[in-house]
Amino acid sequence: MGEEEKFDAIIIGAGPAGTACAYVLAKEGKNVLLIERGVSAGSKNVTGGRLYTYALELVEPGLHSEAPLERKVIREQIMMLGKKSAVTIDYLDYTFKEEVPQSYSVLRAPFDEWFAGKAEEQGAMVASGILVDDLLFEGNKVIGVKAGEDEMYADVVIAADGINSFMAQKAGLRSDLTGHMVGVGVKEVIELPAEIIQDRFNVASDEGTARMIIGCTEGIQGGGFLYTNKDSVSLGIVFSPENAAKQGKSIHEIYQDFKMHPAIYPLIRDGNTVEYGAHLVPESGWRGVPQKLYRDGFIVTGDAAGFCINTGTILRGIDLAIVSGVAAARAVIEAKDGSTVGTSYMRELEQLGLIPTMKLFAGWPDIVAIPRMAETYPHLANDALRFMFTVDGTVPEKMPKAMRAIVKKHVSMGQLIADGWKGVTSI
Amino acid sequence: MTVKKQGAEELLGVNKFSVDEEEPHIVIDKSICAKCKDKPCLVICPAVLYTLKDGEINFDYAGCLECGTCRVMCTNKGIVKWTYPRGTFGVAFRYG
Amino acid sequence: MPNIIACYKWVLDEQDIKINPGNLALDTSRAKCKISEYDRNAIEEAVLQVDKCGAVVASLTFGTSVAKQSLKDALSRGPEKAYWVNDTAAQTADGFVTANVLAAALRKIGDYDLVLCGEGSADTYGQQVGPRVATLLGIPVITFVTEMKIEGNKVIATRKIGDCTETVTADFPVLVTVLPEINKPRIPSLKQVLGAAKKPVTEWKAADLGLATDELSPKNKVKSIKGFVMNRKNVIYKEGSPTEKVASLAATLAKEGVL
Amino acid sequence: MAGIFIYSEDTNVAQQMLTMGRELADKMQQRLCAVTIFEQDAQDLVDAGADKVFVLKGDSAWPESYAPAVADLAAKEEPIAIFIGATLRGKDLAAKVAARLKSGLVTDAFAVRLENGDIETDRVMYGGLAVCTEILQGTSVVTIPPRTFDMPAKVSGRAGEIVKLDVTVDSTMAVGNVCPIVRQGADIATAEKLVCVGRGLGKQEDMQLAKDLAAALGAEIGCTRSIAEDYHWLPNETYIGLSGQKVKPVLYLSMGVSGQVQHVAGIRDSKIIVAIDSNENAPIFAAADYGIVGDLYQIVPLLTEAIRNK
Repeated sequence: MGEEEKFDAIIIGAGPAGTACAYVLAKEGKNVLLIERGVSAGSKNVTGGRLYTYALELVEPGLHSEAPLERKVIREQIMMLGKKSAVTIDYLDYTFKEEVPQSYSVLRAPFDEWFAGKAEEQGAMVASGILVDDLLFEGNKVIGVKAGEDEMYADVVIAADGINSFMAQKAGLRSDLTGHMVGVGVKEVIELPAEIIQDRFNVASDEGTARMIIGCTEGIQGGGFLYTNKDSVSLGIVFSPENAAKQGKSIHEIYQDFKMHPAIYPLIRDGNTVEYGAHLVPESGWRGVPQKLYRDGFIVTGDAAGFCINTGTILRGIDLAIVSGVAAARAVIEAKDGSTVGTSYMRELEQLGLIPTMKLFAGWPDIVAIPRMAETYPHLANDALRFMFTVDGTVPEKMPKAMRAIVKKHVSMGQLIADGWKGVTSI
Repeated sequence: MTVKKQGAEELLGVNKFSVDEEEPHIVIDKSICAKCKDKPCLVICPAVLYTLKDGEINFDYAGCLECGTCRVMCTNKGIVKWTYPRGTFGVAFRYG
Repeated sequence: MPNIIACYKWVLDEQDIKINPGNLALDTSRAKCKISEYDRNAIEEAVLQVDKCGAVVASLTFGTSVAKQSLKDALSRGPEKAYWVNDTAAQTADGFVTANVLAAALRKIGDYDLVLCGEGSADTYGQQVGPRVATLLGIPVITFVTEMKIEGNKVIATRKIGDCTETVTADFPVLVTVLPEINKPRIPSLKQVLGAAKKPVTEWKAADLGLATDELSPKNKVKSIKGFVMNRKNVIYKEGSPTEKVASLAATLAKEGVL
Repeated sequence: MAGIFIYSEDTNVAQQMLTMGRELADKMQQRLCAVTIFEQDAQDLVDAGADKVFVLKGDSAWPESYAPAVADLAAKEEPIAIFIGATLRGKDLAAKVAARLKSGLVTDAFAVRLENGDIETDRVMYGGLAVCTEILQGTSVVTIPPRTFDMPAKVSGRAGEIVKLDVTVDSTMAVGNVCPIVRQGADIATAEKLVCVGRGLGKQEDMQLAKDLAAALGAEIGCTRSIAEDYHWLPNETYIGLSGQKVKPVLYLSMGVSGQVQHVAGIRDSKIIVAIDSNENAPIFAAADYGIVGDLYQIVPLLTEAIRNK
């Protein structure tokens, strides 16, 4: 392995972005090195738990059918928690499982390891258990990476090292994260027999449920999620750390209480917690994406670039990471040398629709960040529905009067209009 | 153990760790922490690795989930070193 | 220029094994494999001899097809080449079978001067394969070694046996089993991981080694392997002030007559 | 197939195995034979229950070199089973004997019983996580850890046959410079009472807490692996665990020990296990008879006081 031997590309991080890029490049016969710090690909990643399948088809049509994915999601649910009540909207759509199912619930350890194996099959060199400490520069061009004493060189270095991305920081494309740019996700994987999952969520053996939950964070900006896997449930909450720090209760404690909420506990009763994970998630959408995603010989992809969309109902991270990996690969294939790779990368991101989508949802973080979204409105919804379903023999108030009273109990008219206006303008 | 409220230590006990006995990947300077007023680390660490023991911040890197929240929130820079653990060390998620 | 063979076993990682609370059966469905920790010391000690006396090191393992992933890991720790006996017999092998296979493999390799093994494997910890292989090959064996050096065609090793240490010398060919305190196994670097992919692997079936079926069938019959549960009283004092808790514990221990 | 054979270079371990051997031999109507390389131990072995003692006389003091002699004797006598003391020297010899006899070898069996005519053994696997039960087939070698069985009641002058055999030893290696390990504390493996220190202890100076409690109890001090191997607060010989010492005290009291499976594997034979730890859900409590959930810096001094003036 002489120093002079150079790779066409060195990719840092065998998550969805890095592996997708390695797969496409290796398939084109490029000499690719994929470096992963975990003992195996996927051992350092935690996700809520859903993959939108179109992205895998972009890498290789039909790949999804052999991927170790969990369940085809056909039930999209939104749950608003009250103290001892819950409002749950359940959208069931069987078209989501036809031909290429729209999305699957996913567990990252098995998926990432399988995916990295596929990239290796295509000819990519995968080195796991290796932490990249630094980039190598020549003038202002990135020419390689440093891991321990070893230095490896490449025409292009691709940062796919996740949200904390020390590599993008070392390349000067990004400063470190701040509290309001991210959410911290706390998650348990709870083992349950498949039949019990199917009974409790009313899905068949290959079908699954995805549920977004608000009103579960004791007033802290953020929300919860539940995904049904084959024989486990992924249950978690994403908090704004900035917001959480301002109140005294630890997010671990809040999550544990959430697990025992009367509307949540029955779904996971008699389950067995087999993993406790945590991970940061980009929360500021397009505004959180660094101005420049490349420099000479260097590209930033996936969570490292902040490619993540959270509209409260739709959470997209893995698919955007894969798309950015494919865009990076195509840019390397087209480009003559390291200097033009960046611009072709941006062009690919436009063409593949990633940037347009990110821009479309640019305002949504403001909606999710509306303080009252975390607790006030969920509780308001519960109170409103309790009124509509209460029969206790007394003569109920007139509907409009009662509803105004409920609204007034939670929020002033001025606040309501302000939040409504922000919502409308952000969409 | 069926689903119930569990302490962080018990939950971390379910995970798989390979602790780097020689090189801690996160190091704090207790003198800086002593001057830190709000100590966000006590609240935002999912693994509750930062605790208050007779007025002093106590930290054990062995159960770290490597999320990075403490680094992001430690504005007074009491965390003097935050890196990922050396290759093959640290948490190894089996599900993820 | 001694030829050294470092033996290792690809074992289930016991951290990944779950016990079914009902029937105490072992669930290894999600268990990953690893090179047994004790054997990493053996590989490391072999590779250290490369710089010390220009040794040539090869790794040797007996496993099922699952052990294929072990080759890159082993080669990234320094050996120049890897030998792998790939046979389903490894699934049910005991010390007797494993020793037969390794001894046969070593005979086929032929020009070995020193064979290095761990003191026991992380899964069965039978602590027998090393001395068994040496006896089958008719070569001396030095077990439980904490320090070793090669001088010419001689090995000088220090053993640590319970209450004493002793120094043992033997001529090549010799087999040595090492204790974990002999060295600190290296963490493979990037170059070593990449280099491993280019190193030669020799794969044999048990049939290629001319082993009869009885040499491949385990001696004793495994009746059951169950999770271990300690049934203890579990009287835990949680409530009350420290003095109250101590008082109740002291009283109970006095009653048990152990104070 | 005749007789139950017992061998250990340590006569105490040999006698302990005779307790189990006698029981087994009587149930199977077999002769109980002991093998030794020290002529002066022969009568003790008879008094401890052996019907016949083979004294192997060879010109070497190195026990491991008697493997061929033991194997040849076994090949001639064809015993049902050969129990060898699981000292490190014993395990070395046992593996060589098993190889020569092409027989099975069960290492560190902590239980031996007769089950509808077959001998069954239990041993630990996967670092203490599991127990493997095996049925011996044909002549099999089994190693038994010291102190697995109690010393037998000896009948001085018991009738028993002593046979001396001149044997050749395996002398392919030069063994020299045998020096005892200077042990700092007492041998915790044989201690009656033990105080065990874990990572719950903040710093080395706090070891004094453990010393005071141990003094009050009249106990030795042991620790977990990391206290010895990583923190070096106590010598390696005092760490308890699967790859450390296995202890069998009447009272084992832990302070700040979380109770990893590899550590619990080393204490499971204790008569009474007491645990003190701040974490209510620490695994050690599941393995304990009695325990206190609390801060050891408060609990231990109070306990020491309570014991001193009980």
